[in-house]
Amino acid sequence: MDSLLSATANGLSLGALYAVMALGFVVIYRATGVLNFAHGAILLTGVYIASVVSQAHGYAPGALAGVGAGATVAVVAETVFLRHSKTRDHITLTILTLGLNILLVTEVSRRIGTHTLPLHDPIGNALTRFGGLTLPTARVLALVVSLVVITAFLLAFRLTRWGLAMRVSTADAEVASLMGVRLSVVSWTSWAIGGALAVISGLFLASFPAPGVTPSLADTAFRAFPAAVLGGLGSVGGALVGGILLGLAEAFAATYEGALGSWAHNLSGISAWLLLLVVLLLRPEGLFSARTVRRV
Amino acid sequence: MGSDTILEAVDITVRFGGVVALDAVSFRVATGAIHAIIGPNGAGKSTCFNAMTGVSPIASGQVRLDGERLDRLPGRRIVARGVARTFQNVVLPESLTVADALRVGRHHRTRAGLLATALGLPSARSERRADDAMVRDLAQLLGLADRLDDPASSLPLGLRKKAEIARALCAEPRLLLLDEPVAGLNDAESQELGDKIRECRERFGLTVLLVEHDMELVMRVSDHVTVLQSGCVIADDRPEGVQRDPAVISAYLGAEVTEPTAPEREAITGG
Amino acid sequence: EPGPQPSATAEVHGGDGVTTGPGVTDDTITLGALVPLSGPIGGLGQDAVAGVKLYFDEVNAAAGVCGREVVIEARDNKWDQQETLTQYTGLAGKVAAFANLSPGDHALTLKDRLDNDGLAVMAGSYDPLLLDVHQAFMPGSPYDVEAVNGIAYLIEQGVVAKGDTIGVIAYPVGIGAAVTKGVDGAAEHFGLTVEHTKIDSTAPDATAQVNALKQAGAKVIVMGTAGAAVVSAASVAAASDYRVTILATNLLSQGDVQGAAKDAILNHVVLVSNSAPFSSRAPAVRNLLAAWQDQADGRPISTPVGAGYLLAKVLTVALQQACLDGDLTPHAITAALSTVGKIDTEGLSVDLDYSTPGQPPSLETFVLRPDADADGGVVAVTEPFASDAARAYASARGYTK
Amino acid sequence: MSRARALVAALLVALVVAPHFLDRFWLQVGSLTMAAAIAAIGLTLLVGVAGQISLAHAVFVGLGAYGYIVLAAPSDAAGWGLGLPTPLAAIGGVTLAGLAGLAISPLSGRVSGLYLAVVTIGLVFIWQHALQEVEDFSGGYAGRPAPELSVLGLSLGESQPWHIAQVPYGGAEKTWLLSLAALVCAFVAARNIARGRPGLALAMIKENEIGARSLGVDVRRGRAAVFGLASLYAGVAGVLMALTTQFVTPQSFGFQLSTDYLVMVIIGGVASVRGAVAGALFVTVLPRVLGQYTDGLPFLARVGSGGIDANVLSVFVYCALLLVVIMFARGGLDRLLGLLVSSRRASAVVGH
Amino acid sequence: MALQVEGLAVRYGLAEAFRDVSLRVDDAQIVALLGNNGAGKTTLVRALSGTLARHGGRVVAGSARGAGLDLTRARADAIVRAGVVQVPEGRRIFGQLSVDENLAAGALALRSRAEARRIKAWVLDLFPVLAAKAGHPAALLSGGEQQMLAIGRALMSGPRTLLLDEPSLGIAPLATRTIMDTVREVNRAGASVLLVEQNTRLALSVAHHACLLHGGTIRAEGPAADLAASDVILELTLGRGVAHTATAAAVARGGGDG
Ligand SMILES: Nc1ncnc2c1ncn2[C@@H]1O[C@H](COP(=O)(O)OP(=O)(O)OP(=O)(O)O)[C@@H](O)[C@H]1O
Ligand SMILES: Nc1ncnc2c1ncn2[C@@H]1O[C@H](COP(=O)(O)OP(=O)(O)OP(=O)(O)O)[C@@H](O)[C@H]1O
Ligand SMILES: [Mg+2]
Ligand SMILES: [Mg+2]
Repeated sequence: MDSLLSATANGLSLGALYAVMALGFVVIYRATGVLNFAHGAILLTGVYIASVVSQAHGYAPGALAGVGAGATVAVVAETVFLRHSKTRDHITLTILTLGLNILLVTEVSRRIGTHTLPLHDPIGNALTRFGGLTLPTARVLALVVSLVVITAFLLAFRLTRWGLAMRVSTADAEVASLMGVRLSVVSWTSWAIGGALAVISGLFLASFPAPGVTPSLADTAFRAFPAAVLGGLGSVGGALVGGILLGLAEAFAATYEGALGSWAHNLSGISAWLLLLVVLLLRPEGLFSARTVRRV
Repeated sequence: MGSDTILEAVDITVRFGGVVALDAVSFRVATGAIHAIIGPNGAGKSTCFNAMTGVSPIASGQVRLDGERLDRLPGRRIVARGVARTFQNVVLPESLTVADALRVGRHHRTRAGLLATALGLPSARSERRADDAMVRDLAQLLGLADRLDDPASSLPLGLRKKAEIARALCAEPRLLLLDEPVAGLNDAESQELGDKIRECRERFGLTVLLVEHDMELVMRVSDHVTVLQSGCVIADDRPEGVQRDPAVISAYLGAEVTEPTAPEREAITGG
Repeated sequence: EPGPQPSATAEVHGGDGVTTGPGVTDDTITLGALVPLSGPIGGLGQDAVAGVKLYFDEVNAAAGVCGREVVIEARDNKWDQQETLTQYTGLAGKVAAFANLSPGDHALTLKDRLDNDGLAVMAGSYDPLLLDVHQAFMPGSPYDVEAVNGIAYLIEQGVVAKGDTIGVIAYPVGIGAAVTKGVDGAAEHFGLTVEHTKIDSTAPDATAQVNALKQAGAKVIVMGTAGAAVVSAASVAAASDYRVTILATNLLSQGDVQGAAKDAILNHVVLVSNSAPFSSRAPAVRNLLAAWQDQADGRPISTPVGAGYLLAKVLTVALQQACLDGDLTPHAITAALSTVGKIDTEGLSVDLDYSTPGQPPSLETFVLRPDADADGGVVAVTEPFASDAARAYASARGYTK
Repeated sequence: MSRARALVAALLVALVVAPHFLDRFWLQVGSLTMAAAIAAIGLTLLVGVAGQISLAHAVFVGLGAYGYIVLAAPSDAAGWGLGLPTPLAAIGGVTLAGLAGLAISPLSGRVSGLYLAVVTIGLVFIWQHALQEVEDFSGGYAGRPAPELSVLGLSLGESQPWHIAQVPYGGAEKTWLLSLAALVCAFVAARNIARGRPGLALAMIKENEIGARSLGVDVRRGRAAVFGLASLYAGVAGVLMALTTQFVTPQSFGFQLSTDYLVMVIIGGVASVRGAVAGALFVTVLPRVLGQYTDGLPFLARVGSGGIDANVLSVFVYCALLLVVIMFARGGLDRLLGLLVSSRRASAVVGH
Repeated sequence: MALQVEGLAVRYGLAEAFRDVSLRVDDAQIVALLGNNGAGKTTLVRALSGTLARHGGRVVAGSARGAGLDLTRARADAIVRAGVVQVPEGRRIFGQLSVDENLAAGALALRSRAEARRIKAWVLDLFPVLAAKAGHPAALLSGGEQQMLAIGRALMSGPRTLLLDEPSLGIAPLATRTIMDTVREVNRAGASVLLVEQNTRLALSVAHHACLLHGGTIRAEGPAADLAASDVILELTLGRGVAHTATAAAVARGGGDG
């Protein structure tokens, strides 16, 4: 029972982080139709900057600088590369982000080298107790921050026109501009937000219980892909549920794979993908996206 | 049902969720006729086409082509029975040239599979040559001949509509369903296309089922008109009769619309 | 004078009467290095090559080997086996031996080629599978033996005893598979129960695994992973009041030990290693550290640097022997390594002996503990030793040494 | 188009005689490139012509490679095997990949667009997981050697070198020629298909499924066929890869490889067979050329110093070129090739 | 002046769409733009709404001004926010969005929510079917219903100059009159309209002024009533009587300045 509880708590907090990361993908996808493969690189860059700045000025300025850097890098990617591309084809632009990813990861990894850079976060492995359950404060904080960020988003989508502008921009950019939507603004704001979200999740991933900033953080972003798609790329709430489901799936698989016998050997590594496969077979556009309708 | 009836709709009903798009609609199309279906927007005309070509499943009723039930066949088998159509919102693959877009119309008339095509077998090649000839021929007929090598996406709307008709004709149908073929053409052009449609009927021995809001065209070319409103047939008659039908006038035509005056018609068609 | 085995490339006599093959001229000996030099793991290869060069700079400054300057030709394998295979093809006719292959287990994919070309490969890995590749040389005892020695040490210290449960958190392959084997062997020897868990190399943390082992009541967790997962496991253990000893191969960086997880690491982690810590007083280690500080402008030293340096030293011994034998062809260099017998590493690592192909060069291990103030972040707790358990394990697995 | 014809003929002749002049490294890179080109052509049919983005291509390449090995190798310490005659095994490997493609194809009928792209990423991870688990077949993490191909006693590998005009033709040379022959066949077949009846039907499916049905196209079969076909191409590439490197490991058929193929297809210019080959050349050869020839630049840091050395620089240059092609060459490399081959086409370009 | 086009020439790649087009739309005026299939009407509308580049076209000569902007340079969204709004050819509704959301998208350029509500009530009153199908995905509407949605969506931003590209496309005869009445109503409220129409008679019946685009340039223009009376349009569009078009055009131009 205790293991079930702790697996759930662990899965929830991990899942919330995935959700924030997935939300970053979804925001960019919804505004521009591009699946941002450079998400990991942006995350890594932001967290690296956070580490460098926090070295000199402490954690809070470092974290702010990191999030700012993530947003900046994303905006630069959008304004310099995507906007000036001759093609508007989403798939081609998606490949462009792959190129950016390699470029950034190469450079930031080179700067980091073999060493783990500390983040100097003040929380460390402090503990929080809820009734019988003891949880690392960092994890509780991750959960709280994620929920706040995601709720803020859901509200922004509902209550502002930005959400609608984003949707029409991907549906038909030309006609969106005929509705007075300034495509470039929609596009760069979403990239900025996507970049910032990547770094926010990265800051938590690089602090407790991780040792700090290492180049492998860039790979972690891949884990948010299935989360984003599971919920449905067209849906913000979907990112939340998708992230949490995957976090739980991963935590349970890791906790119980020993009990499941040899066929479940290292199942936790691919549990997310298996879950995704099953869900998409049943609901081809994710759990929460509306189905694409067509007629002639 | 006599042999002069090629297509027969018997009490067809189509529902989308709660919406009843067609409500027990019945009519017959005589072999060799140009038969128009008209009616207000949302009356169910396109749905009627969709029901006949296997796009929208029908809830009840039957569609018969020469007595054979079409409504149980998948769309791709229906075209093999000799039914080809165009779409109200043009469906042309943007990435293809006009010639290739027309050639797709030959799909069900040709056999070359993956292997034969990959190896460039003689059978595939001769098929291809025959297709090319036909495509050129029909492009010529519809005035697309000099745009065959252009990307389909660069055609102006009017030519896209014509390209769709040419593609449908490539399938060598017995029954041709045209959904608003002259929308987007001006008066003169639609007259011309009307003539083309008649010409095709003669030349290929077609029966044409036509949905159109251009009343001049409908009155001029059609032999028979069925009027739909809110999924029901409200009139089914020769054009002159329909035009005078008060129900049709109030639901669709509006009081003041009259047929073109004689001199006007002269001017338009003369020459 | 034909080489020991037929080789695809022609051999010639140098001006000094030494038979030479690919990569050797009258003035130079070219050695290959096949390591990741770019991308996320690029730093590891960069450091490995730096270590190799550091050593050969010294050798070259002191008249080189066999009167020849040693040159390193480094190629980027991007941590990808396919790329290793391809780049190997490019280097095979141009080098006399490989001074560093990282990750060392890529030698497995080169086995047939190496058999054919006779090239010696100094592998930056302790994967026991490498023992099957007779031209690949690991610079110490294999991971599984290391794990056995580590557990033997913990038994001796009374941390665990017969009947206790120990846990494993391991990658599914590579180091993880090797450590798992070692732990199973040791458990059998000491009468322990083992609880296995796996972790993915991209997994963000080890929370679930540690929780599962806590539930199972493990007193020791043996890690078959890289450093990040070790830190993660220690942090989780510390945060959940789980009094457990975490035994791991020393793949920690100084940053790990000095970072946020410092206390967790100091309280929980015991390390095993083939090489001496950089805090060692051995003159060879001090010398390495000094040489590094001279030219690294502030970059802290890392384990791959030490490994590269050691591999270069071992290869130099072989080259010198081959020179004495008058034959610097690849096969001869490989053969020389088995004729030199025990190689004294002057305290850089455990002593090495490559005389019997297929057997580990050593069964010895250092036990270390983290120390935030020490060079490299670790200090030695024991001198190198080979436990009885390790000897028994080795002979049971056919690694008799 | 006689200029184009002449260029193609010259290129073919050059490729046929190339083994006379290239060293083993470049021969191997060349063979790998040709294998990659074949895989990329297959993916172009799937992604470009039929509009289904798959990132699982590496899975089918891997099936081809492992299929060949398991069928050709005898059971031994390295793993389980059937020990069939190698040509049979090669055909078997290719067929296996094709069948697997057919088996997966219902997925592509249900899931589409970027969803398909992401699920297929999942397939890659699941496949790699499976490979590592069934060590008896895959050789596990350590991988498995590939037996050399021999047709009717004639070795196409390292043993029994041929001597052509005094130059010994060993494994690398023979594999080059084999790959070249396969590439030419693959190229011609794909071009015929893309421009022929099946290709047009697929283009119509991509544009509008309902419309395609009304034209008599069997959408489900078309989708399945193209997935199978693309996988067949991948299988050929896999067998060639195994023959070229003589060794395969599970890691080689991962996400990275899949994205590489997609990059080839996209920068080649979607739906262009010729472009796919150009893309393969770009992705496979360019980084190696850069890696080999940037060494001498004076401003570079020494390898091992952690600074920007030739290797890091070559990654930068490669990425930069990739970005430039994507950003500025609308229509991809195919378009650039078109300009090169025929000046007439250039003037007839219609913007879209 | 709402729109002033002077010597405009547009090309797609190297292919010319038209070479020398001049026309003006005065404040509160309805101008009909007529012409054959492929004459370049849509192209002209694209040039005025800043979307030409998206179709691979570019302005190679001449100028176009409207709402105080240089329309050949301004961004599409800026043009819309300045009050020049286009109903694009071929509907282009957002198929996956509901009818309501489509209308809301039309109001994105509008600052005031109250204003948006007021216009929406009016639009739904014009096209009751849009109210009946408010929650439906727009892709499922019938062709004519989609066209009504496209027009309604453009009206949502309260345009001061409206560019209508074939508004009657696919619309039933009775409903065409609703649309033309709407055009008059918008115009009476002070907006200018450039009306591209294939239905010549209908267009001339609502427009004050008309232009005929033919052979890459404006071949005839004048008060709508004059053009309706002359046979110049018939002759040009049927491709006959090229010999005396010059005179016809001159006649038309002579009497056509309002
Ligand atoms: N696939 C569908 N799903 C839901 N509703 C549909 C679907 N197809 C048609 N409808 C509805 O059915 C009704 C009839 O549509 P249909 O397209 O047949 O009209 P139409 O007579 O062709 O009109 P128009 O002249 O405007 O093209 C419409 O109200 C439409 O919204
Ligand atoms: N995207 C494009 N690329 C290339 N050429 C184009 C493109 N769009 C239009 N054209 C060409 O420009 C010319 C004018 O086309 P346009 O669409 O403006 O005509 P139109 O007058 O609107 O015709 P319609 O009445 O059929 O709508 C045509 O010859 C057409 O082929
Ligand atoms: Mg309709
Ligand atoms: Mg137009």
